[in-house]
Amino acid sequence: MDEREPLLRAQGVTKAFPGALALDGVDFTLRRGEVHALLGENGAGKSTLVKCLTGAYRRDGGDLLLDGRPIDPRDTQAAQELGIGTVYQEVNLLENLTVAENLLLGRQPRRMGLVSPGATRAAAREMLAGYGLDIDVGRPLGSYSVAIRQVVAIARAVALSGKVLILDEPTASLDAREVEMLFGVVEGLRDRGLGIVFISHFLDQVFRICDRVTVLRNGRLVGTRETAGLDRLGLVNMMLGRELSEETRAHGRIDGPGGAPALAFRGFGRAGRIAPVTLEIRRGEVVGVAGLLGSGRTELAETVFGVTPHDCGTAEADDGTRLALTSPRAAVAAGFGFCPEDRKTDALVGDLSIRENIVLALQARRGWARPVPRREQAALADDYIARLDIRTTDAEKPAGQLSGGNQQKVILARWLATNPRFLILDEPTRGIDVGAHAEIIRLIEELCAAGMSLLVISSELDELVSYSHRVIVLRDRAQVAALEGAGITVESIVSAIAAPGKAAGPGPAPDARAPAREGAGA
Amino acid sequence: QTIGFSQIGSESGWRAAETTLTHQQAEERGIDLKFADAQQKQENQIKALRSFIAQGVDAILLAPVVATGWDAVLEEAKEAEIPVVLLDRTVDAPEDLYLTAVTSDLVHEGAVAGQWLAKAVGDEPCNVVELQGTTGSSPAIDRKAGFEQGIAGHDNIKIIRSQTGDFTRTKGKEVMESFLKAEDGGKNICALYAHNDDMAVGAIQAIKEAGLKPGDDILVVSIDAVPDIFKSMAEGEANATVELTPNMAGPAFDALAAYMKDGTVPPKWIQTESKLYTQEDDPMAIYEQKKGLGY
Amino acid sequence: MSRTQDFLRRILPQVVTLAVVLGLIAAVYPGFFDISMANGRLYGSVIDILNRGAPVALLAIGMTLVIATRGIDLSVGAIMAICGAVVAAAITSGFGLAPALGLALAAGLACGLWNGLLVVLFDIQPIVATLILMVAGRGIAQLVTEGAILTFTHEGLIFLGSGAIFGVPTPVAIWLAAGALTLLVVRRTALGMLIEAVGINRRAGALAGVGAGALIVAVYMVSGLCAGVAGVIAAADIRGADANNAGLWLELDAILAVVIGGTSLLGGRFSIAASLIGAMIIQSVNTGILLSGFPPEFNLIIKAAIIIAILVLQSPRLRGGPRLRRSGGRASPRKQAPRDQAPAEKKERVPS
Amino acid sequence: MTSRHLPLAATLLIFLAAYAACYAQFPAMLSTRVVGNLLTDNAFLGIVAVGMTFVILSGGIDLSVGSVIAFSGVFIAVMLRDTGLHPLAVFALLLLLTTAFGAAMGAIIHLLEMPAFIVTLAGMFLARGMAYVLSIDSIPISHEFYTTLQKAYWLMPGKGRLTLIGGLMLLVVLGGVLLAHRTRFGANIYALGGGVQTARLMGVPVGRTTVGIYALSGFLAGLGGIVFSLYTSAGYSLAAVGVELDAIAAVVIGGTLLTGGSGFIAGTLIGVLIMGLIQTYIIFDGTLSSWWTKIVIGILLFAFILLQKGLLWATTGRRWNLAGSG
Ligand SMILES: Nc1ncnc2c1ncn2[C@@H]1O[C@H](COP(=O)(O)OP(=O)(O)OP(=O)(O)O)[C@@H](O)[C@H]1O
Ligand SMILES: Nc1ncnc2c1ncn2[C@@H]1O[C@H](COP(=O)(O)OP(=O)(O)OP(=O)(O)O)[C@@H](O)[C@H]1O
Ligand SMILES: [Mg+2]
Ligand SMILES: [Mg+2]
Repeated sequence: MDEREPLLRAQGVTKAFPGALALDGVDFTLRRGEVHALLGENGAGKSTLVKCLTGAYRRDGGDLLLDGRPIDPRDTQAAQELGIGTVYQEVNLLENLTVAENLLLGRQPRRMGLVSPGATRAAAREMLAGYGLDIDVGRPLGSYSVAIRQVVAIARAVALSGKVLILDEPTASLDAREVEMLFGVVEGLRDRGLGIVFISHFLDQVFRICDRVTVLRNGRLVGTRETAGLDRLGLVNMMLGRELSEETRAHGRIDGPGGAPALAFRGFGRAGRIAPVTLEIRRGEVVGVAGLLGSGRTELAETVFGVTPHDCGTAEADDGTRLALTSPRAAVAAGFGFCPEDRKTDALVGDLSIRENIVLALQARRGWARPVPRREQAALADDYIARLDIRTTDAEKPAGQLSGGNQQKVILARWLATNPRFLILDEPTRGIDVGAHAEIIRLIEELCAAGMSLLVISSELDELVSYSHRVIVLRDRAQVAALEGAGITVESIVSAIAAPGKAAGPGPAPDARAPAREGAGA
Repeated sequence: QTIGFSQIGSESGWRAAETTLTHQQAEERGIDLKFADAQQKQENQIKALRSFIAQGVDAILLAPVVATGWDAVLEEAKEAEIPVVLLDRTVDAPEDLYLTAVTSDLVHEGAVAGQWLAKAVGDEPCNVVELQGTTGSSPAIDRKAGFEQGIAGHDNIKIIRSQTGDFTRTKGKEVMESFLKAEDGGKNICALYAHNDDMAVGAIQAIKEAGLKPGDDILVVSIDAVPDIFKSMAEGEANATVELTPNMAGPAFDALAAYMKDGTVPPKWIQTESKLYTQEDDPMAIYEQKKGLGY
Repeated sequence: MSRTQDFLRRILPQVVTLAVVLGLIAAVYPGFFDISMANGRLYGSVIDILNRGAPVALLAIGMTLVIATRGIDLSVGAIMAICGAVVAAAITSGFGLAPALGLALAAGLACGLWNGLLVVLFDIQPIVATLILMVAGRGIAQLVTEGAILTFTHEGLIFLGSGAIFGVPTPVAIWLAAGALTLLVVRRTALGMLIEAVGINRRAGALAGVGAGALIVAVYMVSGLCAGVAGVIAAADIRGADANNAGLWLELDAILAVVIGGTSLLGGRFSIAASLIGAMIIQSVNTGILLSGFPPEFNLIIKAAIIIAILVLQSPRLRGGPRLRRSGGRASPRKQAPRDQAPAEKKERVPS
Repeated sequence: MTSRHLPLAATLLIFLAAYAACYAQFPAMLSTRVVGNLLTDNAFLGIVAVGMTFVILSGGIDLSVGSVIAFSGVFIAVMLRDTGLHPLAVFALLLLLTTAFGAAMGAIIHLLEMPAFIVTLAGMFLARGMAYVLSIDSIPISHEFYTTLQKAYWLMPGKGRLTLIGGLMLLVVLGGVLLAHRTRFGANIYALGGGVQTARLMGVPVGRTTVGIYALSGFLAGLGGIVFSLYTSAGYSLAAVGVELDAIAAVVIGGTLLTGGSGFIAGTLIGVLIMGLIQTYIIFDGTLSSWWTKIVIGILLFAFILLQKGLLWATTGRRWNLAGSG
């Protein structure tokens, strides 16, 4: 072991869920002044370990020592009092409270017994100062974007962490600029001697900031290593227990299919959400969508799928028939599919079984009177559990009990089951481990080979590059560029995103975007 | 001349009839009647009285849902010099707070029913089952007390079971069914006393469905004299009922008219008659004349 | 694992509870289980329970579906009154039985449609949306009967209330049939799953192409229809429409039945069979109280005590069974709590 | 004024408009008498509605308040009749009881994870049952202290009275506003309404808060009972039937979401006044039959809720809403 007395030590932590041994005697040590990566496939047990450390779950076995003294946080409040601050995997803040209230909940400054809103807001602004986003802390959190919420969650956790800061996939919905900013903060804390636990599926981020890594697999400890002198492939092997051949392209795919467009959107848009876009997609073509946070990618997707019906323009199928995309129902009928960005609220039906979640869309399209036979359902479920390698004990497990990444796969399976002609993926690889990441990219290529057209939104540019035939770039909720085959490179996309108008400042400032969602909190 | 009328609600056929008659009486006298239905809530009645006072009506008719709790608002009426007449139930407030009360004597009604039963059974032993009104309501309490007075001294008459039927037919039937079960198929039961006719009508059906003959196997006596009970009497299924006249407004208006004309102060209590009807009084005829009254 | 097994496991706690309650009553009142034949009709306390429980049972069928969509229907009592009034008015004004029943049930459907539209179209919270009809409905019913009790003598109609089919009281036959039918429709088609999906996460359901709006309206209409049938039975039972008291406060009993049946008020997984058993449990308690011969002022306390006992026994903390409550406060699914914790949380807190 | 305050503004606007409309039809409606009555007659409702608001803000519901009012009345009456205790002592005792009662319900809801709707429904039966057991017939309260309290009012110009209980209600509302927006407890209540699991992860003491909320509701229901007993100077076990529904309606009309997490105490006051206004209007009209009364109340309820929605949609622009408000 090491000479330095560890800050936080977990020994033989065990945690069982009905039908799943999530943690099996895991040891974990965190030193002062280190950033320690916690890695593993989806469902490896990372979040569960974190929740056991912070008392969100009662562990079934194992000891926790903080500064060598045994601790046993009964609930997250106790953990906070011990100086352990945490950002959980799904942003755990309250959208009905204001940003300030979220930041200071439980610690509001008081004047003669009464909480003083003014002082609270001031304190909140102070807390956010270091994060380069000055938003109106008096507005409900719900009116801000995923990214902004993520940063707020981090700020709260940092403020609470006297000794230990735990970040469970904090960068999942952040873009490069915000990630850099976050790392700045983390390094600051490290230098102040805090111990930081960092969970992520972005390996380059891990190499960029972490001193050591601990890898879990199927709830067991695989090992702990110094990051220095560890190479990417070796790390991946530790995580997956197998080789993984990642071939990445330098530029987009040139083998773009020819022929008439299968779908044509003309001047298609919705006032206030996305400026009219004209877009033609051929069978078997992958069109990527790039842009900064809040650039309107999700709006584009939602408008195409009829979630927020378009108010201008038309959509035509190859046979010239007009498609009425007035509602998701209509879109599904037209053979569309849509994996939303925010799977928790927009896609997952937590209490239904994996099987039911997978057949849901198919069933909806067939109508209630023609149920998918139970046997067929089971077959479908098992098939996709195998194909997407969804980690679960069986198909009847409530989907809500799956780990983040596996939930994502279930949603994907839901739409594949309907084999749509046109599939929209909004951040399909968000929160997905390297193995599954490769899986999904392979899948995307398979699908378009099989003649399906895809519209893929992603913040990971090299990923976009590697599977897109074409990429359209959005800024301020309008299309600003379209790149083709060889013209698609990370650099070209970045420059397109940042092209003229960039003068307006370093990317659309959050507060500038804020009004975009006026009233959304109500 | 404007008169405000705060009615309890329309929870039973009898009350509906009282409301109808009050409107009729007012019309005959050319009175502009302001009607407020309190949905069985005292607070609403108090609100109504207050609003009447605020509107400055000439007089107020009040059918109090409960005896207590009127002092304050009656005080206000008095200060505003608005005479208040109580209908069909009295209140326990100082007498000077209201002009008069036109009511029947609930206890007396029960007593009449009791005496009838005592006479009917002579000195054979008789087990009575009782269907009470809504628990806690003054008619339920008084009619129970009255009946017990009525049968006092007749040790052959015993009340063996007493449950609430909430003044409704449904509950009356349901409760009677369980009475019949509990008293081995009704063989122990010699008479039924119901605090109102509606419950009796329900109970009669229960008795029939149990294969017994109401009116013979089990005597049925109840209170109110609503039309349907006379139908049952005509068919020999009910034996007696005590009338509670729905025309309380008539006497009230007369008293008010006199008072306003030359200040003749009416007696504090204008008691309406509690008439006993049995199968002898040609029930069908009474049914015919009553069924128009909006019961 | 077979579906019948799942089914039995699902309703087991309710069955046990019912058995216990019946046992208790039998202890207080020996003759409880005797059943005899009296003028062509089964006769006995148990039959009374089945018979008297009919309205609540029927209401519980519709209420279960409504609650499964995260809704609630406070208006069923009032709808009972309306439909009872309509059928009585129709019969007394010379309609035949069929058209009279048709009118009444149509009224029920219309009421349900109204509720559904308020919830879906105007996006009014179910409890308030249905509160409106709860208040106004009785008024409408009285408007039909003009405050009086509309008595009728039409034998056919009366048969629905106090007749018997092969000795089985008609109301019992009706609610059993209705229950079986609904159960079949819901489980043999995809309706059940779609309803549950919408109830758990309406937005996700809609995004998956489920016609959530139509589904919810339909569910409220079913509830209205069930209430309509219940209203007709209640009226037929007393040979008259009592607009003021028919179905008074029955909505609470119906909701209680659903919850005792283990369906969460937060929507989602539901079981009609369990709700029906729940209804019978409640009726057993009521009948038991009547048989026990306590003075009426104790009725409520006894009822409350028994209910609390039942719920405590069924509570997820003491029994790993159906959860009555899930991670709370899911106003808009956007504010949904991380679902993957809810079940674990429950597990966590079981004292070991 | 952020988007959060819109419902409040909308409600206020509607109330004023409605009052103006009533005034146009019955000029007498503007008299201080009517205003005074509006406060006095709805004092008990207002007080329990404040408690109900807290419960609903936390995503729960409390059906027991009506019965608790009845119980309180009977309890006070019996105590004053059978014991020599001074009313104030009885009040203290009662508030202790009802607060404990509420706390107990909160504890069951939290510990046994049972739905508030059902637990408080049982509470509703229990409380009224207790009232019956104490006494089924109504008991007058004739303690001189009561008369002095009832005599304590400020005669406004125009013979309208601002009574003690009316004032008390306003005080309770004021206290409620402070509690909701100026204390950590208040913030925690909103947090629970936002999502119990999330609140728990953020370190909100869920158990303590839940118990606190229902205890508070119980306390205010007891206070409402005291006010009601002052209002009627009697205890009656059948009193205040269905008041819980009135309270819920008032809270919702006041712009609070039944699903919890968003709403205002002040809005509830307006909601209560709107309910009172409906009653007053119907009485002033005085031509409605029993059944039309019910129907019109329903229609007016509907109208108010619809107006509110309309105003909100008009101001925020109707957002496409697949989720519904639950
Ligand atoms: N509430 C729960 N009930 C039952 N099983 C659960 C629950 N939560 C997690 N699990 C199981 O525990 C295992 C670990 O889950 P966990 O969320 O810790 O994975 P993870 O490492 O965080 O994955 P990801 O990278 O996708 O977040 C998974 O197999 C999951 O199915
Ligand atoms: N400035 C903003 N204020 C509030 N909400 C925003 C803002 N920008 C975006 N959002 C919301 O956050 C979500 C994601 O942002 P949006 O869809 O506009 O851009 P995007 O490119 O899809 O960003 P993301 O990378 O998060 O998908 C959407 O629901 C959007 O409505
Ligand atoms: Mg995780
Ligand atoms: Mg997006």
